[in-house]
Amino acid sequence: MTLTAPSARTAEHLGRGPLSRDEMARTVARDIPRGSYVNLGIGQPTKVADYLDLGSGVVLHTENGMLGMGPQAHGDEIDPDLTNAGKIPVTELPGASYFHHADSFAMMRGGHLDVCVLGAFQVSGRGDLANWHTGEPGAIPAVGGAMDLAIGAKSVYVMMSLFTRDGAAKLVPACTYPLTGVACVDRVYTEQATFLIRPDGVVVLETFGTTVADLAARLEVPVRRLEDAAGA
Amino acid sequence: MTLTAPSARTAEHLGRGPLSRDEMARTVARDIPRGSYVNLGIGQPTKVADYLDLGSGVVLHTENGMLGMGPQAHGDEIDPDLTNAGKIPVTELPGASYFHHADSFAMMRGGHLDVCVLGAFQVSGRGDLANWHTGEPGAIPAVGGAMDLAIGAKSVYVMMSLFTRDGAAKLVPACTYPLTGVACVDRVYTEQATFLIRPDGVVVLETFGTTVADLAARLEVPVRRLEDAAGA
Amino acid sequence: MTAVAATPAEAVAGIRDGSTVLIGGFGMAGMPVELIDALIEQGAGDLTVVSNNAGNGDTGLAALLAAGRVRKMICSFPRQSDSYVFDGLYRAGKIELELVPQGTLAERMRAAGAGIGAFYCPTSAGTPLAEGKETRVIDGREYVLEYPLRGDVALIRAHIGDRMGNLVYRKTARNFGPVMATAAALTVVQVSRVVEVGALDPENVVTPGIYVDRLVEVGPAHAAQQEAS
Amino acid sequence: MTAVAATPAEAVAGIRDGSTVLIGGFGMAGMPVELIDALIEQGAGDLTVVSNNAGNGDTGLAALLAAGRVRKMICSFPRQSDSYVFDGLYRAGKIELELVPQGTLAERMRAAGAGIGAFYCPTSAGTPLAEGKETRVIDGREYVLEYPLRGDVALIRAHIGDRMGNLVYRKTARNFGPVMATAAALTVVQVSRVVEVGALDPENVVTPGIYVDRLVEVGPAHAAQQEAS
Repeated sequence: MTLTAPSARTAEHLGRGPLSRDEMARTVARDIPRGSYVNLGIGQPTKVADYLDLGSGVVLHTENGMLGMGPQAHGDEIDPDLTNAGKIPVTELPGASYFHHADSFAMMRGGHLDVCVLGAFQVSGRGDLANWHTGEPGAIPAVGGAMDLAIGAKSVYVMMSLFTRDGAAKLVPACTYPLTGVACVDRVYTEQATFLIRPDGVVVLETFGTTVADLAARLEVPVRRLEDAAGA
Repeated sequence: MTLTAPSARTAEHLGRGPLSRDEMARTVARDIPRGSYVNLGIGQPTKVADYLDLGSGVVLHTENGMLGMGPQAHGDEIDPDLTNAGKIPVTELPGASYFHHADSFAMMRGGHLDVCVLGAFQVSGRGDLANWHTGEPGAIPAVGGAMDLAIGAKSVYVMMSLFTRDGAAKLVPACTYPLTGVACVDRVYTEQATFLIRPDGVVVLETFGTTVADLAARLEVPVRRLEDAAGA
Repeated sequence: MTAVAATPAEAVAGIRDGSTVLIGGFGMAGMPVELIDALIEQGAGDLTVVSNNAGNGDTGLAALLAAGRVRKMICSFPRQSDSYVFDGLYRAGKIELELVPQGTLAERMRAAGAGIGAFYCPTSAGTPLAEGKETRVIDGREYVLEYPLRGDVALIRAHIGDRMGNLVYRKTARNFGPVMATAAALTVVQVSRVVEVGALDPENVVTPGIYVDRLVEVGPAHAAQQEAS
Repeated sequence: MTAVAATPAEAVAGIRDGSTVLIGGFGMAGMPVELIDALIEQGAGDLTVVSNNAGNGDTGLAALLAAGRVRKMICSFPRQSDSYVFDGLYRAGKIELELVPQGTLAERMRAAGAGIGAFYCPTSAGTPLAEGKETRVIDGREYVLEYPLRGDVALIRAHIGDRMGNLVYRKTARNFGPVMATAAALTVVQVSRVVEVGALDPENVVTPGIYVDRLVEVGPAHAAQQEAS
């Protein structure tokens, strides 16, 4: 994770619009070091796999008991006994291993995964994560492995849109949705900017089609430029 | 364990002397039901294996990670990677399995073994076991898996001589040696008698070359005949 | 000692009303469909079911739910695209739900099988799922006290079993099977094939036979498995 | 990511004075003798060693003890017929001993690897080994609160490892290896053979490569193993 040396400056990419979903996935993939053990949450984070060079030593973990997960299976490759956490048929890469659920979550909870990438409803300025329950009455709650990943991985990256369809910010001073984990998020990748969650506050790593000043005006949580933040 | 129906009477085998060590081992083996999973402690209990019909479905567990342990290995059979808890080379029977230490002791602690057979310095009338430490100053203590077995197996059988060389009883009202486990022993096999440790007290199942009355006179812990004890 | 049952019906005989039943599988992978069908036929009701999900489509666990046999679900992820049977029961107030994070669900069953009285778990600390639970800060981190989760019965699917009950699984269908097998008073396993004792390599046994009470052969679950076996 | 070291010396490079070192093996089965020899050569001292026994004869762990590098032993069974090196140091007051029941030793390391903050264990309740420890009665049974046991380094022996660090073991030499591999910040493994990625069946991997930092091939430990491998 040497990408963000304390001396670096926030990069404002202004000659373009916000990132597409594929570009977001590629941005996350770029920041995952070679040789990392990585868990990609269900939904949008799954797309990060398309931009990881699995041949270069990144190994994917799936909570349902496997390291060395390959791409989605198609046609004759489909095996109902081989799925990812989203129950989608996947493939096996050389060097894979299978293990049972208690061992799989011991691996997660024990801090052995280098990175996990999760979706979110909200992230707070101190890294609280809300991604499992909208809290709406009548909604059927489901948590799966989200809480285990949130507290277990060495680095927790969130991928989300920065604002809801109604224009409300999802990077907030304090989450209003039920929490998944407390102070667990390290980075937030959005279409408009990538944020680092540091003990001393939120720092903008780069922006896409907007400026730090503009983001600061639209967010209630204070954000700073990299060059204005203390070394982390 | 239907051997000791509540209506049965204590058997006093008077036309003979006390049991030899081999006869004790055979007596213990006789009381282990077919199909049991059994752990034999190091030392004297190991001899019980010689009298078990492993072909009849008794499966031996060794704490160092194996079910389906066979007899001691000799000559070319010896493999330094295959030993029992006493570090003695053993063999593998068909249907064996290997597992690591956390799994092996989970099996023990979780109550999955039907019977374990242990040696002892002392057993109390309520089934407290002392078999790991004499408490002598200067002695180097070693506990191994004794405490795990004592509290884990469904039935704990002790094999020991009834008296020390100095003539002190080893079945006592309360142990004076440091405890291995509390209220964990179910049966005590000695050369002079077999005892059942019941919630309501010690019951003599059978005697060898002595009488219940004689034993009662020599022991400080109260013992009763089977026919005088309440049904257990 | 493991008994090899002739039929799934024989394998599930004697399961009583009010039992807590651990049911293997992650979605349909590893779900013991034949045993569940036999349980529906057998008739036990008022069940508490522990399983990662709350049924998919109309088969397996979903069919047991649809038959009205389940009083309470303990699971991590009930809501799925095809969990309409559970969803309907839940919205109608006809089923209780205890939601447990997936790793805590597995670890609570492991604790039951391993004789652990309770454990301090970091998962869910500071979230609504920790409400009402005892917590403790250890080395500066907050943990939630979690208790063992035991089954009266476990119904699981493995790949191959020998007559002593030693089991191997297949790919991610392994999931909860090995843990549930340790956590129930009666463990019932369906396998694609029963083989003779000695046919499995002792180094590769995943569930030792000590954990398996009843074993029944049901044939392969699907075509891909048939080829691989 | 697993690094394949050319020599045991390279594999143990950087181990610091004062480290807690988990050393695999049950007696000599599974003991990483070549790594221990390299550690003696490397020179780190003031070590706390966690291992089931406290050395046998004059090789392996016994040699490390004899070299005066160990301040404290945490083990379950130091006293053996051939533990004279430890016995001498202990009687001379030159080494500390923390005695832990064998299953608790394994489970404390498992807890360290599995992110469990502490656990209630029935083993040792009511005995001198529970003195000074917190206890709690759960469902009528007394349990002792036990804390995780972490290593700065684990030195273990496995049978075969692939270049990604996936390991298989051999018979009862498996013992503490898989648990220790999860419980240390730096896990160093000696194997009889290093094989290419893909050579091990994913169903049969016992320790996934995620737990292995350094791997070194040392050849078979003894003749019987040579034949079987």
